[in-house]
Amino acid sequence: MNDAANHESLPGLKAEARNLNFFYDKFHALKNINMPVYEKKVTALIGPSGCGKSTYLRCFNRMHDLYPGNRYEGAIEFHPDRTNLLSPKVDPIEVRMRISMVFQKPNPFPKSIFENVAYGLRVRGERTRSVIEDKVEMALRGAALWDEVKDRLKEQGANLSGGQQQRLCIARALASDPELMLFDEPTSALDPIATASIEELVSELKEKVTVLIVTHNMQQAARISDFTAYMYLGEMVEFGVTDQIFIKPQKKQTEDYITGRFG
Amino acid sequence: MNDAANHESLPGLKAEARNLNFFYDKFHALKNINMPVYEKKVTALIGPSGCGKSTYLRCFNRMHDLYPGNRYEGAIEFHPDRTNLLSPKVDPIEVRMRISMVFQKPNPFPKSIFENVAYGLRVRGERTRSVIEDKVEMALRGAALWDEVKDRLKEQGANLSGGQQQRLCIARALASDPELMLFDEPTSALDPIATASIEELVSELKEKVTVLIVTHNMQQAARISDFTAYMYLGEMVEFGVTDQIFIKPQKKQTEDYITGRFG
Amino acid sequence: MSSIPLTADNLDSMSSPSDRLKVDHFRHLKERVIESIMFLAAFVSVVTTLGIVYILVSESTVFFRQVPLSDFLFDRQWTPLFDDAHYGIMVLLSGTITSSVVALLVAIPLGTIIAIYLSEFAPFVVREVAKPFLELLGGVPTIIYGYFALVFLTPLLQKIYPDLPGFNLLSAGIVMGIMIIPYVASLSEDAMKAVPMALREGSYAMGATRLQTSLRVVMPAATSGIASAYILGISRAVGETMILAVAAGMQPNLTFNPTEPGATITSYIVQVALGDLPHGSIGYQTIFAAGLTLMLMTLAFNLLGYYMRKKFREAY
Amino acid sequence: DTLVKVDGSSTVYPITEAVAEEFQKAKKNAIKVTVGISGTGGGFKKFCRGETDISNASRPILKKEIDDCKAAGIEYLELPVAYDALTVVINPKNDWIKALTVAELKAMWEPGAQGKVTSWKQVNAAWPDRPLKLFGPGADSGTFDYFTEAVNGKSKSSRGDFTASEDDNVLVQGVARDVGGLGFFGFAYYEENRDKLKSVPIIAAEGKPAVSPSIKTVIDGTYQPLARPIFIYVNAKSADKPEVKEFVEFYMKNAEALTKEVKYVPLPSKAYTYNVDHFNKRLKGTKFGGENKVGTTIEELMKLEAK
Amino acid sequence: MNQQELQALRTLIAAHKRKDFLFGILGIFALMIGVLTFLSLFANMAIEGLGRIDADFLTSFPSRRAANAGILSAWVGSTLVMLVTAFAAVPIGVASGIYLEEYAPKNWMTDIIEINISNLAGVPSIIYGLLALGLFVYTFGLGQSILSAGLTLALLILPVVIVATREAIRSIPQIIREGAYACGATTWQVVRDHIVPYSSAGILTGIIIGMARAIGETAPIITIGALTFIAFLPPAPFAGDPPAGMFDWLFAPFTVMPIQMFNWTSRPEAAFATNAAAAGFILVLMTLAMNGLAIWLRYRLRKNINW
Ligand SMILES: Nc1ncnc2c1ncn2[C@@H]1O[C@H](COP(=O)(O)OP(=O)(O)OP(=O)(O)O)[C@@H](O)[C@H]1O
Ligand SMILES: Nc1ncnc2c1ncn2[C@@H]1O[C@H](COP(=O)(O)OP(=O)(O)OP(=O)(O)O)[C@@H](O)[C@H]1O
Ligand SMILES: [Mg+2]
Ligand SMILES: [Mg+2]
Ligand SMILES: O=P([O-])([O-])[O-]
Repeated sequence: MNDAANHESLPGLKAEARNLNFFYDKFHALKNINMPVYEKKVTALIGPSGCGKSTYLRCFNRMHDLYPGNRYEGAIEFHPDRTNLLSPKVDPIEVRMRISMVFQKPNPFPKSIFENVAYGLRVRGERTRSVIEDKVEMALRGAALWDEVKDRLKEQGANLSGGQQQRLCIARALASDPELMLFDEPTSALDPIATASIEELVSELKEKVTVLIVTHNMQQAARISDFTAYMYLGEMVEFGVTDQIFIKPQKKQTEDYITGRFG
Repeated sequence: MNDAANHESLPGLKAEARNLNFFYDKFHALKNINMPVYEKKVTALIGPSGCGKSTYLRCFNRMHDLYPGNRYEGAIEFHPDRTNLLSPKVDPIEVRMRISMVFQKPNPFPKSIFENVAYGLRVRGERTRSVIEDKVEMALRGAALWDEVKDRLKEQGANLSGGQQQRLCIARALASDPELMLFDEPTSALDPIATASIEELVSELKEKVTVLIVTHNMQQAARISDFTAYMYLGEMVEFGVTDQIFIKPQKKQTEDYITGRFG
Repeated sequence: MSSIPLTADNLDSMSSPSDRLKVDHFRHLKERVIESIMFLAAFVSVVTTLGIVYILVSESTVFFRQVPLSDFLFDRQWTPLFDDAHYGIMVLLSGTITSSVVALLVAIPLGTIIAIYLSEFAPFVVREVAKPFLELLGGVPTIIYGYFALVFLTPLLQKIYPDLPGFNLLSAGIVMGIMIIPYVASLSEDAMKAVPMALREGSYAMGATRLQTSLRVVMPAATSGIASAYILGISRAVGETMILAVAAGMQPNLTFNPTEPGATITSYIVQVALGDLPHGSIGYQTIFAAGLTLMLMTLAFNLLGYYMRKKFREAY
Repeated sequence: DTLVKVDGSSTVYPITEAVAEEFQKAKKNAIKVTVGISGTGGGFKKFCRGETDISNASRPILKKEIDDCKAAGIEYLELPVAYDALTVVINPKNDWIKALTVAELKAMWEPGAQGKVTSWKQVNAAWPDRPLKLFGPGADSGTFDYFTEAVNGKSKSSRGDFTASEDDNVLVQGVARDVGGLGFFGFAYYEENRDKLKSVPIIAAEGKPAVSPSIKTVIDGTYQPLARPIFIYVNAKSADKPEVKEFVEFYMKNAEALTKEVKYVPLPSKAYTYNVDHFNKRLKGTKFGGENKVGTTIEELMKLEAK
Repeated sequence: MNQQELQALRTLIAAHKRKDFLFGILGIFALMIGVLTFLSLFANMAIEGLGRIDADFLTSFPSRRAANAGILSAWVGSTLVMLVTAFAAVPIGVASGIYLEEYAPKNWMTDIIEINISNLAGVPSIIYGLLALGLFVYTFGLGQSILSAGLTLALLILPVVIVATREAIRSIPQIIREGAYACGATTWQVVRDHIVPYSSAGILTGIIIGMARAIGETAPIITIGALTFIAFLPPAPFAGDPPAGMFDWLFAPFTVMPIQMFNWTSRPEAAFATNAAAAGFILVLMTLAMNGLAIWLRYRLRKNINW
């Protein structure tokens, strides 16, 4: 776990999970997780289906607050001030304004394409038409969707193809200039070209933003992430610099997974 | 387009699209598509997001019939009797009983895991408990989900993780012994291990069933398909034997896509 | 990695949030104000119930000071306004239950079938036209339904069953059922309509017919809405007054046979409340005791329904 | 605003409505009159709270209501305004009944008959063995009280197994459809439904003649014992208001004509002049002592009021 | 699939489709029972009453002469009462529904409120009248006014509006809420921007059904003191001296359509039955007009939102 820590010239921390436990009612879904998230870096979460990646990601923006019975224990410290994001004293709205998220299943609002992307701005009280239009265009370009939809911005978001919907949701998250972005398999519904542009986007984002990304695609993790965490059955098995994890994982388990049949 | 046709020792045809056009109301989504689907082979559909892959796939089981305003033109001939699947005289229910589908977004029914998989059997009037149980187990094993859910068959399908839901839907489609199976990005939400088992499943299926699969993953297409079709902006750009398409595509466009940054 | 060991005290210091993440008090206040307003709105129905219970209970205590509870519960006659007064509420309960059951036997099957038909079978135009039409059924004054039952339906039923008396619970119940159809049909249809298309696609893709899809996928997915529609329908049946007052004969009759005339709690209440009796007299007080009984009865049903839903959810 | 508020009995309503209509016309709408229907009991409840100026009543004010009014310090003037002839009706196809004695009516309606007397034959052996179907107003109506008192000797003393309705048209329907049906209600309903029903002449007592209900027989006092007076009660404090005074005077001046028009039986003209006098003298209280009196003829009523 | 299997499959499908077809017929049949009942009631009122409907009928006050009687005070009264009802029931009902679904912690308190609401739906309307009499008329001192009546009916239909709202909200997929919250929206923003817009079709159904019920109610309004004879109109809404005078109409005496009908159906003269039919016809048209906007809006919304 601490290879990363011993690594020289470590960047600053953006957030850090400390003894994080999470329960769906009685089901103990995350077990004592400790993990740093470095600032302006991309951290990838990998692990088999059902291991708790989405659950972990959703702790960062307090999504679990929406459901009764869910329970956090421990802390996610948010730097620089090391506020515990999970503390009841912290406003989840504030957290979500600064940490935005792209979900595993695309979930466009039943509104026009334009309004879908503009929503984050409207929530922040932005009213100026021109500002909104500019940001929407920028976000759609960032999500590699602009060319496909620029003539149909008034159409319903649900009329888009699966991949387009996913990119729409990425644009929506982008539009509001977050500090930390959470991606839950953002490219799973995308073709290589769109995937490539999203990956490119993530690399560009890194200059301003910290990124935490769940992916099933090992190559993707290897390509775009600076750090990688491998989870299994709700536990953080290994965390480290991506190259190290892929070349010389410390744990046998990680190695098995990475070198699986998929190479 | 006809390279494949000139190819020697071609297998029998299962279906063939002939001058197929499709319209979402006024939007011309599929343009004059001609393509054979060979029996007991896997045909992969590739192409950038929004190019019409899902739309095309959904023509095969008349899913578009469910919405007013959608319009087919041309034919999909189903062999051996060469009935036009799209003809108003053909019963869409019969079509769907013989051609099953796994959707891009997992859509489990609000039923137990068991009942989700048994649904196709019940629809076919199967009542014998033991037959249903056997088939459900077989289908869940086929979809590489059995071990994970065998103790919670009575739980709601929606309580599963994203990837588990996708495999549940695959099991559901499997359970009803179709002749042709349509997969719309079946592994997009899956981790490598689950993906591998689904790929293995597809290879096994080939012995009995014809498979048409949409995928964004070039390696996957290369690995599992016998034939590959490349679509772009609603048109069928190139169709051919997979090896040929990947090694020596005829069209520049196809080559660009395949050898994109990804390959 | 800054590995300061996590201890109880730094956990504590940490949980004081930075300025930037602290709860925004103005926004928080605004949210609280809105929430409070909404809460007050929800509280209106609680207050209404409390008001009703207060009125019913306070007047009923006067009643029960004079009429022993055992008479009220076990007497088999209901003649509080007669010289020889009997206060057996069973009589009115039997009428209420019988007429409601008849009404529900009409409204629930028909309403559900209509809902499925409109939501899953009917062409767009039929659906959008028929729904408002049905809803108009709920807007016809109930007195008109009463006469409809009396001068149209009863003679019709008498052709089939000549022994049917001119006033009976059956035709009142049937007409009541028709009146309730929109409650069941319209709300259930909304619930079914709201089921995501992806679920229907999943079912149709398996080769299911419309009926199979409706019964096996759409209805289960819309259970909550359909159950609510049923509960509203049942409540409406139990609380309906005028149809019964006109067509059922207002004859306190301990029977569960719908072909007999009968009186219900509601028709009794309206009869007395709008009648000649001096207010405050024991006869007048009976309506509160009867009303309280009805309320307790619906409460019992609702509790049962609530319990069953809980149970059902767990069994899933 | 000059407003006269009237509420109460549905039986009296048609008369008061007619008066109010004409009054407003005569006053060119300078004075507004509202008339409500909340039953005699409901009317008195409001009246005794001081909410209405005038209360329509199809029976005299009862003990309980007298007490309520007293407790609230409300004094009132009792003015009879018309007669209502309770009419016993049968199906036109009923050919075995030419007249009924009060005793026969009692045999049908007395509490002891409940569940036992179910055929005409049981009342009188000469009649056919047909089911006897009884229809009557709801047990909380003044009409019911009066009928039971007149026939069974005690208010509210009756069998319970008859079809009751607040709405007399429903009773008309019932009797009109059932050959073995018998019912009773106000004269006006019979008048309007002569084609569907037959009225039964009543023999008040052994040896008396059979008398059919009509305006004439009520006025001359021979239709007995089913004719009953109906009233308005005026709040004594309101009586001092000019608009109420004007309304009451107008009421009494026009009551005779308007009562006839709405098919009730008017009192003799002198009764109305007497009422005006009574009103102007502010003779408070009731003459009935808090109970219903049966068989009060117009003659007797006027004597009573003169006391 | 060989020919034999195919044949078996076709037989099976044919059997299934037969069921489908039969259900379609059954659906049409069931629908027809509802629609035809409505149409026959409506046609019946039209046949009986249409001849009676003219400008005079709509612009005359009630009268003892059926031919002169009109529904002016009744339809104006109904309109104003419905205005109050809508202004009270819609916001309170929708806000309650939203509170229970989006704000309330899912605990026993919410369960009690939930049971309480379905319990309220079963309370006979006249009990609401008794409650309102005590609460609005006396305790709050609102008098026997349009305001009291409107609020009473609002309470009466609240359960329907609340239940419809809750169900509509429940059918919004959770991922939509997650999407909105993840953008940093507050609960109120989620409600305003998503919950209300996406559930409005269902909410409108509740409003349509509830308002239709309210406009046809009689008993509770009689209890709180609606009148039957009222030959003048309340002050025009919002026309008086602002600010106080603008709301005079709320406190005016009034009558409503069903009461007028109720009174007419219980009159002895047949001509009043014609009036009642004509009034019934107008009442249905009023219901349609009142709900027309809601029906149209719902039609638009239902077309646009599909999950
Ligand atoms: N709402 C819930 N209630 C109870 N258990 C849940 C719930 N959601 C998820 N789980 C369980 O929690 C575990 C972790 O789920 P999670 O969605 O985090 O997996 P994941 O790693 O994101 O998988 P995938 O790659 O398939 O999306 C799984 O076993 C899942 O079944
Ligand atoms: N219901 C609809 N109405 C109108 N246009 C639609 C509808 N569904 C899809 N489209 C459009 O049709 C085109 C093809 O969509 P389709 O879903 O077939 O794409 P796809 O190739 O499957 O893409 P992806 O890989 O992103 O799923 C897209 O431009 C899309 O926006
Ligand atoms: Mg996940
Ligand atoms: Mg697609
Ligand atoms: O309304 P009544 O008091 O005359 O029955």
